[in-house]
Amino acid sequence: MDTLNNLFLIIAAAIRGLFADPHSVWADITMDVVAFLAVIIIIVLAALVLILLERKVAGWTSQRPGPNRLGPRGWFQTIADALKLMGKEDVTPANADRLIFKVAPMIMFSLPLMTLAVIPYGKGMSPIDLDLGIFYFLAISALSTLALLMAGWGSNNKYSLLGGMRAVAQMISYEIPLIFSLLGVVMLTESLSLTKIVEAQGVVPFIVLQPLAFVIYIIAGIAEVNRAPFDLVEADQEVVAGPFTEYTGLRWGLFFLGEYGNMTAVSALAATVFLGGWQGPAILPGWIWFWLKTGLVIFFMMWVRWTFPRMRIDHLMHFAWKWLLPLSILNILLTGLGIYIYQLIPRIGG
Amino acid sequence: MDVTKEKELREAEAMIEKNVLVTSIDKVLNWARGHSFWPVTFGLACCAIEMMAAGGPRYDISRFGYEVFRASPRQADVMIVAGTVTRKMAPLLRRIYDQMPEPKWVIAMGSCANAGGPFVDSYSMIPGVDKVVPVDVYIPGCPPRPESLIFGLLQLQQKVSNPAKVRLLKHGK
Amino acid sequence: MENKELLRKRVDELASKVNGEVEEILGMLVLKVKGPYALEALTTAKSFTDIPCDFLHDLTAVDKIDHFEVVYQLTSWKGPQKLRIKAVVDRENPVIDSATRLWQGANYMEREAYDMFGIQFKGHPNLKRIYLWDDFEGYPLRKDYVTETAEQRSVVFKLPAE
Amino acid sequence: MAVERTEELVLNMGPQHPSMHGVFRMVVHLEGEVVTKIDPKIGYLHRGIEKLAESRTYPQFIPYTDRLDYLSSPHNNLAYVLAVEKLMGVEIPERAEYLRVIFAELARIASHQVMIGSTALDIAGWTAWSYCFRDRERILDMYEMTAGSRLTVNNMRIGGISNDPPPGFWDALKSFLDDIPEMIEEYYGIFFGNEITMGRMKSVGILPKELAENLSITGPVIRSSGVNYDVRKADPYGIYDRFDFDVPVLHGCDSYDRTLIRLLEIKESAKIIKQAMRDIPEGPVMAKIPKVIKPPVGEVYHRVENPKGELGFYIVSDGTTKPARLHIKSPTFVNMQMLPLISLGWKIQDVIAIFATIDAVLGEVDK
Repeated sequence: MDTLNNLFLIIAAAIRGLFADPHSVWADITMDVVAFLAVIIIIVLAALVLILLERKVAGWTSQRPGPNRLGPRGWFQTIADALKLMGKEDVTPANADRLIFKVAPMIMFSLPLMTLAVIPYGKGMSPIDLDLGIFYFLAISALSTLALLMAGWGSNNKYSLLGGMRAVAQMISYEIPLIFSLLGVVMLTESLSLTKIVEAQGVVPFIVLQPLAFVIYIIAGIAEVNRAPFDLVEADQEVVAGPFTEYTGLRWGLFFLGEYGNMTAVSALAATVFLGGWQGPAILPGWIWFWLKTGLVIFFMMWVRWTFPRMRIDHLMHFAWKWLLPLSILNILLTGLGIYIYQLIPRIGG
Repeated sequence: MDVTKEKELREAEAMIEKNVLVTSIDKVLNWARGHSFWPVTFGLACCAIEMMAAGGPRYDISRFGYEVFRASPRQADVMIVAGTVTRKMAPLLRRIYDQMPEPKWVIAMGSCANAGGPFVDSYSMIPGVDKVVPVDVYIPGCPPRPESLIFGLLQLQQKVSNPAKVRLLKHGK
Repeated sequence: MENKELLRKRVDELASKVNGEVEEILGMLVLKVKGPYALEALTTAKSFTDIPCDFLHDLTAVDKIDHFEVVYQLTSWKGPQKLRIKAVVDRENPVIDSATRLWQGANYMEREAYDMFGIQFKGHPNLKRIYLWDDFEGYPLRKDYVTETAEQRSVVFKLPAE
Repeated sequence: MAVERTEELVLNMGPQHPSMHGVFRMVVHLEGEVVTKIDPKIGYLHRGIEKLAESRTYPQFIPYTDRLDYLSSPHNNLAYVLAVEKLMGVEIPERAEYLRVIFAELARIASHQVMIGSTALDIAGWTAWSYCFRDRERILDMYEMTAGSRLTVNNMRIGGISNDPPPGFWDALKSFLDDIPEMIEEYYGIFFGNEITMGRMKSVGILPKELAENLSITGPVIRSSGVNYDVRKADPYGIYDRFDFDVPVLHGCDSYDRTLIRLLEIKESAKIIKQAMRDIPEGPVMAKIPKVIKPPVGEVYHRVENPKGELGFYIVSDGTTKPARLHIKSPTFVNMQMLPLISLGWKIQDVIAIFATIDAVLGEVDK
């Protein structure tokens, strides 16, 4: 059991063991490269599995089997899709702003790469253990607005522009409740480090102490990754494919990878901050617990997407500013009060 | 094109075919393409409803992975021309086709798209979509059943996955 | 049946005012007037006392070889009264007053009649071809329209510049 | 100092656009997300059916009517054959009358299911769409049992109906009718009862009663603006006067009511079919009519209540086997006129919803 639990740590130690001095600069550099590759593999694997899962969930909610012909139960379907996208012609519209048009997908793809690097996947298993984990995560994930706006502007297409503008309006509005909802947890743990937050959840996960914050986080998180009912950015029925309208083949694939990577990152953060991360009964290794919890959040997001209709842009704004924001501030207030009272109790008793 | 140039091109093509690396990548790509047709939503008339029904729970085109109807032609692989093509629509249809990235295919679904159908004598009709864009698979019927559409897509899959066989059938070599 | 007799009376009155003929075809009262009187007939019919024919549910034209007829099908939102008004329009110079000032809903129907027969509706807010493209030649539902052959038709016209 | 101003964005939606229900095109002028002007363009599916009718004999034209409003083809058949029968003065057998009512009402249910489903799809409610299509397949099965085709039913003939349904039909019909309350509950739960749907559609796109009357709008659209007008009641055709049913009228005048009224109509249609099933007599399904159909000189206008509104056929006969002029008054062609008038000032997303509630079928709009 321990072996399984520490599987990745053992692998890491083994790689370090290849060097004469396991703590030399070269060993550190090698480890960083390995961690980088691991994150890319996580994103690609997550996207491949999630896209298939998304199609399966879409099928199940509407009483269809979903993809099931290619490979066992259709598991190779996304591989075929990904290969096909690689083989497509690369079209750049004549009037596009070429540089911006080409850079946007790369930015979109690099964001989850950066955010997923600070997530603790298990005990001692964060690729980079930052003391400012949450802060860094939020700062980086806010950048996806930029990628979408660049795509929308650079395509020089009216639909793309509308979609890009919607992205800006929506994501900035939802960024604020998202950050505020995490503040409660930070107040409880008095730390911004994700590892410390997970360790603080050994007894009770923070979803019990911060239920309101969790709900706000999930709603704002769904909006943050542009999924239904907040998928106004790429609303098929209105703006065709939003900022992605003009993208083909691999570039569009990068956006797709980026989107699913972002979704994984947001769900992983939910699992880390509210659901106790890798903490769990010892029947399973910690990293499996982590992925189970993340998977649960992802499944919830998909379920919501295929069931709910899309919101209107002004309702979306009202909801963010008139409901989520006051509620998240209320949550901070309540948390502060709770902490104050909790600290008072021993003094009254004593 | 003059004859010598054409001959040179033919030889070059033969050389490329002999190149092992390219052909095996081609094989993989063709396999992938054949199993992942993303149609552009191009419902024109009655057949569009059957196309929608093919995506519905009873027939579920998603089993084959073809349910990803893309709104933007830029991300689509196959254009299912489902319905009557009028002279007013034809230039727009052509434009959508031009906007799709290579490799791309066209399926003519229903009698109207095949050859004008019952409306062929009318002043506003194009007698078949093949006058406007090259068609790979014709699906007869007015409108064809969803099963026919799925069969048509599978025929296209055969065609895409086995280019050599198709060349043999078409050109006899 | 009282309704019908009353309607007959009103229509007869109207007919004498606008020089029209009244006949009954398959249980339907038909008032046939000359083109210039059409608008007056419609206005009166719309505000018949007790039995207004205030619902225009169809407007079309018929090619009678030597003239066109613009046909209005009227009924009411409230009662069972039905009336058909036909306006005779000259074939060489097909002009008639538009009914859009009485019913906004006549807009598309008149555009359709214009598109198919080339009948000019005076006072129409936006008389343009509705089904066919702007540089289409001829009016297809006229009896003398000759449909082009399939070869001619399959030449795709150029895409209008946006 | 430079004067800053916002620029109007002219957006061309369609004819190939996912929410245009076919090949409708509209040029939308936008101020941000707010619509300031809409210019609808139609005709991308204009097939010249009226001209074709002049070179087809009367029975030959029946298949063309199927392809007008392809979501409820029995209604188009019905309107056409009733018009020709009126012109010829043919009486049809009782059993055929009842079968026609059953098929027409089944078509109404199927058409409304598509409408609810595609409206849901236009505001991205995928699941509601697939539920509607799942249930609609059962109606298509019944069509198939009788007529052999799924969409273009074409089983009405001048003088009756093509054939008696096979025995399995009645069981299928009965079990379908029994499931209707459950279906309605399901649609309500997944779509109409949803908070987001209500937010999207309630009090959006108000069509006032006076404007609706002035625009000659018909069908469920005008009935949801508070006008109680249904051809089945106002000017009964066939044997509709024998059935006991209500015409649902709503007073909200908004997109939500325009959609909800279809759900209520499904209930009423089921009621009519139940009564027809109970009362249907035995007997032949075709009247004795001449081999060559040659109506006398004359003209006729006949209208029926199509799921989308009032469908009329105006036929001018010159005594030959082919009509001299055949005009189709299609409901959604006329109803379409409300779109530019009532969607000004709404967001672009609302315009999509408003357009969906017209339930336009471009085959019928463009003819």
